Amino acid sequence: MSLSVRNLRIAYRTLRGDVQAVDDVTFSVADGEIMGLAGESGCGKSTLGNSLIYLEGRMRHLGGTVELDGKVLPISDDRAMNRHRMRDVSIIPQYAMSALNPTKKIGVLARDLLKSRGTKLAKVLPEFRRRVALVGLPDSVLEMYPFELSGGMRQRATMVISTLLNPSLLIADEVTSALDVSNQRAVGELLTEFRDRGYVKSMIVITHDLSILAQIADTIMVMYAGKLAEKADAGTIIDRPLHPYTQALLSSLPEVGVRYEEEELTGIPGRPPSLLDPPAGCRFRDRCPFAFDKCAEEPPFVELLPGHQVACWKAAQDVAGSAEREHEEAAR
Amino acid sequence: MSDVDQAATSSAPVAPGAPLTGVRAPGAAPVGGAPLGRKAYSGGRRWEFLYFAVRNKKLVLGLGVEIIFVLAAIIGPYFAPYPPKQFVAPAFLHPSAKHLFGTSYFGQDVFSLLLYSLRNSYLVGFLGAAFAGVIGLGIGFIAGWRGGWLDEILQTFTYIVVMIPSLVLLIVIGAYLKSHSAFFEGVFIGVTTWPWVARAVRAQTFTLRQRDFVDLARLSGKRGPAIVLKDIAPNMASYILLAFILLFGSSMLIAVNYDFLGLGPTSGISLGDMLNLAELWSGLQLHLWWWFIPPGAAMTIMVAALLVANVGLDEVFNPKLRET
Amino acid sequence: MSMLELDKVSKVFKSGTFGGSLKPALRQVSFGIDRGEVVSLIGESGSGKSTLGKIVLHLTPASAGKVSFEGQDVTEKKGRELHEYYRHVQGVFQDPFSSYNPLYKADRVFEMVRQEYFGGLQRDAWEAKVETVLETVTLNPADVLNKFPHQLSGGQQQRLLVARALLLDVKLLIADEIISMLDASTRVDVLNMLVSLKRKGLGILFITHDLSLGNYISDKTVILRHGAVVEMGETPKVFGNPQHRYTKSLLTAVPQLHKKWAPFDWSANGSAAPASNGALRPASGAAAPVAEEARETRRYSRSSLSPLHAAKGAKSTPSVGAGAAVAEEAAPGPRPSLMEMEGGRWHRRARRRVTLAEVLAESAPPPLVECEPGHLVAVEE
Amino acid sequence: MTRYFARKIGLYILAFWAGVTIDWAIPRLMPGNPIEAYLARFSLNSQGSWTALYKLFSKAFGYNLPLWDQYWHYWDNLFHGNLGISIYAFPEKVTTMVAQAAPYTLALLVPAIVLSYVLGNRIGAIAARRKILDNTVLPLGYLFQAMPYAWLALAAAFYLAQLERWFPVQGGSAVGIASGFTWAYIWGLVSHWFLPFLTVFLVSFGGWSIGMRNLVIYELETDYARYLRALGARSRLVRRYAYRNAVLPQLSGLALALGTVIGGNIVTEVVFQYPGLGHLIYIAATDQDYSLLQGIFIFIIAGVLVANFLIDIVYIVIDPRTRLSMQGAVA
Repeated sequence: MSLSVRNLRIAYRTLRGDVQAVDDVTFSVADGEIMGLAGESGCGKSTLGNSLIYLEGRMRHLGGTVELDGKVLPISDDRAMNRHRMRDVSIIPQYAMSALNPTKKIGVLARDLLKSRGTKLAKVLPEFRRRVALVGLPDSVLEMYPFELSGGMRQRATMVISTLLNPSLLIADEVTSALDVSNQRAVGELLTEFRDRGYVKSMIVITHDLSILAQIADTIMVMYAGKLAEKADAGTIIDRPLHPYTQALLSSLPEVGVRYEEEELTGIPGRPPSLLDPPAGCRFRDRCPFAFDKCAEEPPFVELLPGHQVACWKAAQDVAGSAEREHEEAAR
Repeated sequence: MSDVDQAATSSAPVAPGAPLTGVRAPGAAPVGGAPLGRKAYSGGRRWEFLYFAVRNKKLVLGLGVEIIFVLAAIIGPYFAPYPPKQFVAPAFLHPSAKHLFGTSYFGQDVFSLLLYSLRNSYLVGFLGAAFAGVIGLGIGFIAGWRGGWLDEILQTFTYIVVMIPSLVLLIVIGAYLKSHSAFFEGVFIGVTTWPWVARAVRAQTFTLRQRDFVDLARLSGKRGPAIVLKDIAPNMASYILLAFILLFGSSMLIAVNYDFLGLGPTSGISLGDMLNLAELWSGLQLHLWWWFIPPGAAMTIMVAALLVANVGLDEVFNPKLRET
Repeated sequence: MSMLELDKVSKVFKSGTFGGSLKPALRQVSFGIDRGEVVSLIGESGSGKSTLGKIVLHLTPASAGKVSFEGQDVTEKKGRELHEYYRHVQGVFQDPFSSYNPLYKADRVFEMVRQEYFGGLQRDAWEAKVETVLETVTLNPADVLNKFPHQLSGGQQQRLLVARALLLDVKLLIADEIISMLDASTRVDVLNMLVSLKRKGLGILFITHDLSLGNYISDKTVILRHGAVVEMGETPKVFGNPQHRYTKSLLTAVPQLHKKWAPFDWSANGSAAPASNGALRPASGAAAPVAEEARETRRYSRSSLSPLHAAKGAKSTPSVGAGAAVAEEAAPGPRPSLMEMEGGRWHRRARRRVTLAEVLAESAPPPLVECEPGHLVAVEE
Repeated sequence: MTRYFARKIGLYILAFWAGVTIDWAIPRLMPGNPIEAYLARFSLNSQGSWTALYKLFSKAFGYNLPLWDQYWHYWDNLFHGNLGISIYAFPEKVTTMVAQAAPYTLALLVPAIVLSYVLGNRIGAIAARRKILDNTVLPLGYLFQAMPYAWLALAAAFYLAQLERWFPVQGGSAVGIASGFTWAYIWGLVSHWFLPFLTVFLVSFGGWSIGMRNLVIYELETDYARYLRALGARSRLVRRYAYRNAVLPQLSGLALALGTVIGGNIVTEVVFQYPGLGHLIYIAATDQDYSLLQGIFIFIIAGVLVANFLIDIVYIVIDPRTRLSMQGAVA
């Protein structure tokens, strides 16, 4: 078990109060697993991802533990975390295109960063060059300044630097969002390639785009309003989602080939609740077509089917119902 | 103009080379506060500013001190114990209860002189800031909005004005002029200190011009000047306010320089003038410290209060600088 | 004659401090939009698609070519005429946040329209009108009026902007990436709203980089690459039977829910790429987009007077396929570019003397040929 | 790069031309006539001699020629290094006087500007992350910055020279010691130099330190700094990077601030009667020594231009963006 997060709670301080961006989240990521973390903007997915490596000034760790490869990550202790950063856990940030110091050559930046982590650039240089080539950057990129590269190239340089020390866990935060389709595909494939080659052991890919995850993720976890909604392997989430939110999200995605004349898709009415003062019970209740009185109670995030966790009373009922039917049928 | 300038203005929150060198002017946080745009939209912003304004110690302190001095300038002369320029007592009197700041070489009451002088300093500061502000905003808006060759010409012009040290120029002009007025002084300060405002305003106009709401205003049939006034300028309001404060402070300081060299208002009385006379009439050698220390100290406090208020305001407008 | 007609519209940007170098952003783009027709303009960043939208909206001038609306030339319009033009042609942009001046309430966008176009209208009549358009875009007046932009969701903001356009007697709407910044759950609703407007006779230019969205909504599709049309035609034909290598490459790159990315050999002839062993080499997969991007880097941009030549990063033979084969015959031989004629020292010349006309001629796009009725494809280089 | 320099140099030439033209135009635009004003100094009684002298001087100064010719002559003289003859120190050449005064001013300005810039930036950067410094140096910075040069100079002269007698009050070198390479003479130079230097230094120092502090705070919030921290870079590295990037806007600020510093320097020289250009121009102004005045003006403008040129070069060296984008590569 590579990563194991238990009851993690992270708050985000804003002018109007604390926002519970990550509320009692428990999940794990296995070795070699690419886990997709999906959800709408403001659902806490980026906060969750970032909290595993670097708590920024306004983020606060309220509780819960994070274990990586059996060791506890001291996520609330900035200094103690330093030892793990880049080596054990690393990140390709959302702002990857502007993450490189504009006045340093990319090679120099890598050298300085590695020095901070107690490694010499010379030691990893051949590997560095190999990876630079792998992501399709020219060899000379080490001698170039960020502004000499396009946004997509800068992002790839960041990818390479972030993974230079073969971290156990890589957090890729919205790495495909700002890209055109062909670059999206290239970056998506690079991520799996990085895993396949063992540059990173496991990965959390944060995105709002489920179709990208359908391509590259092994498992998908869906967040809604700071809580986990559903987690299962990618195929199951895409083909047999149990949570009404996941279902609605998927059915609102136009795919190539779908035309309005043939199939009019529908969105999800309403807006997610404010996290400043989240409602009790299931947070999706107000937008959910299946909501019933039980939903006033908060649904637990439990494994309803093998390897398929859901936080939904309705789904729990359905699964129990079909199990019962099966049972009855078997009994008959 | 050059990419150097652009790199500078776009990458950092400073309008470099504000006459008060390096004071943080308002900068990239142009657009209504936070440079990152989107985040600034969360929350009722105006009230938020007020909320932070009254809680900002620097702003309250700076503004408070400044208000005291402004009041002294406005009503002070009515309460001054003596007329400013007349012999009211023997010369060289040490500070005492009767003459708070003693008397000068000429037997003037230094305290009364000071009270009267504040007015001129504020007047010149205000005039200078107003003129520089108007010119800087005008040129900045035009250059940033129109772009193209007009921008090139205005930028070149701005550059030339920067290259010519204004005090030196005024000394040369002053040598030919028989008399000076506070008005002339203020205007002159104004017409020589606008470039950094123009540069910053231009850069920001340039950025704001590319925002979609400007296009939308055009699609609504609005014309250029209306868009600049209604859509672009208000988004720089905080910046303009901060710039004005800096200009105000720097104008007063420049005026002290001018007055000290005898280039100030011929008839008037000003803080710089007091320094000038004290220097000319050997105040230094005669150890008449009460003659030249108070005016300079007053000026220092006036300007420092402005600077501190400016920093406070800046923190109010720009969340990044707020202490956490 | 379509309602909106673009005739060889080109745009060349000046760059460098003295405007020394000229960069073609649009190259002789021609197509038309009719009433009640949605045309999606699809292209990746830097393809010039937004520039085209701005040209139609008269926000930026075209360097050459003609835009006509209902038979009238648009490019020269100004003053009153332009004012009238905006009565019929309106736009909505990508970033809803940026479309609102954060200092004012959101419905100021309505107020501006009233000031300019409905100055004489009674308050009551105006309010009724506003309510009608809000209904059209399925917004509840109480939810959106008298609010600041940040109090509205992205979807509400965009719909409000469409409603603003509808206040006018709008016949053509330029929708520039209007849903790319919205959350998945609200995207479709905005799309569906556009469909219902189209059904009422509105012509829409739907600019997007997202093929699935373009496919979903549009009647016609125009694929733009480096400022030139590579393929265009009726949407089902373009998507169902793509001819140009570039279109195909885009289509294979689109992530789909129920189908994994098909292997696509970017470097060679697209259509015939065999899925040799199924094991995709990301390195080569990445190579093609890199070649595209290289254009922007120092080394490459220096030698690229026109993107046309830079795009040659990958050596390609003309695509197979019935239409393209014909196209190949019709294609003129490659003309030497200025750069090639000058050898290594082209840039001096380019900076000093190349004129707009030269750049336009130099960057002329490959010709389009009809591969089936209602489906045009560019001859591949 | 060549293009960048060509453009910059073009601007310098333009600015120089503008400066010289203003210099030429001022006497001709001002109310009254410079020759009349000049003649007023002689307190002539007879109208006849006045007219005769008027004609003579008009001819001597070229005021009788058409304006265009006057302008042309002006440039011609300038190129021949001829700035005219001083009246105040007749018959000394203006160029000689400027050449004598300039070293004093340079000795004052160059160290003051460079040191205040370097130290101010350092201290400001440290203050950005140390609360103690932030609470001590910064308030001082604001205070120094708010001080009128004249007053700070007077206060320093009064306290450190007049009362404590640590330094001489006025002048540029010790009186009564022959100039030469002797310890006594050099010590005289240094001790006279120190207070004016201190004045100019302190005021600028305040500005730079405050500017730097704010810039570094800003830089520490940028994406690249966040990335460095997220990857566990040592805080020293993050700060070093932030400092490096913050120096750039400070440098363009330096170019803009030159005029102000020069102004302050003039006032300071006047207070200390330091024999530099500032003092000289003040004397020229009060004595209405027009050719001296105009000569100094041209010299100062040339100095500002040279300083700007140097700053430009440094900027190009430390900012790769200018260095490379100027090659026309990045549009």
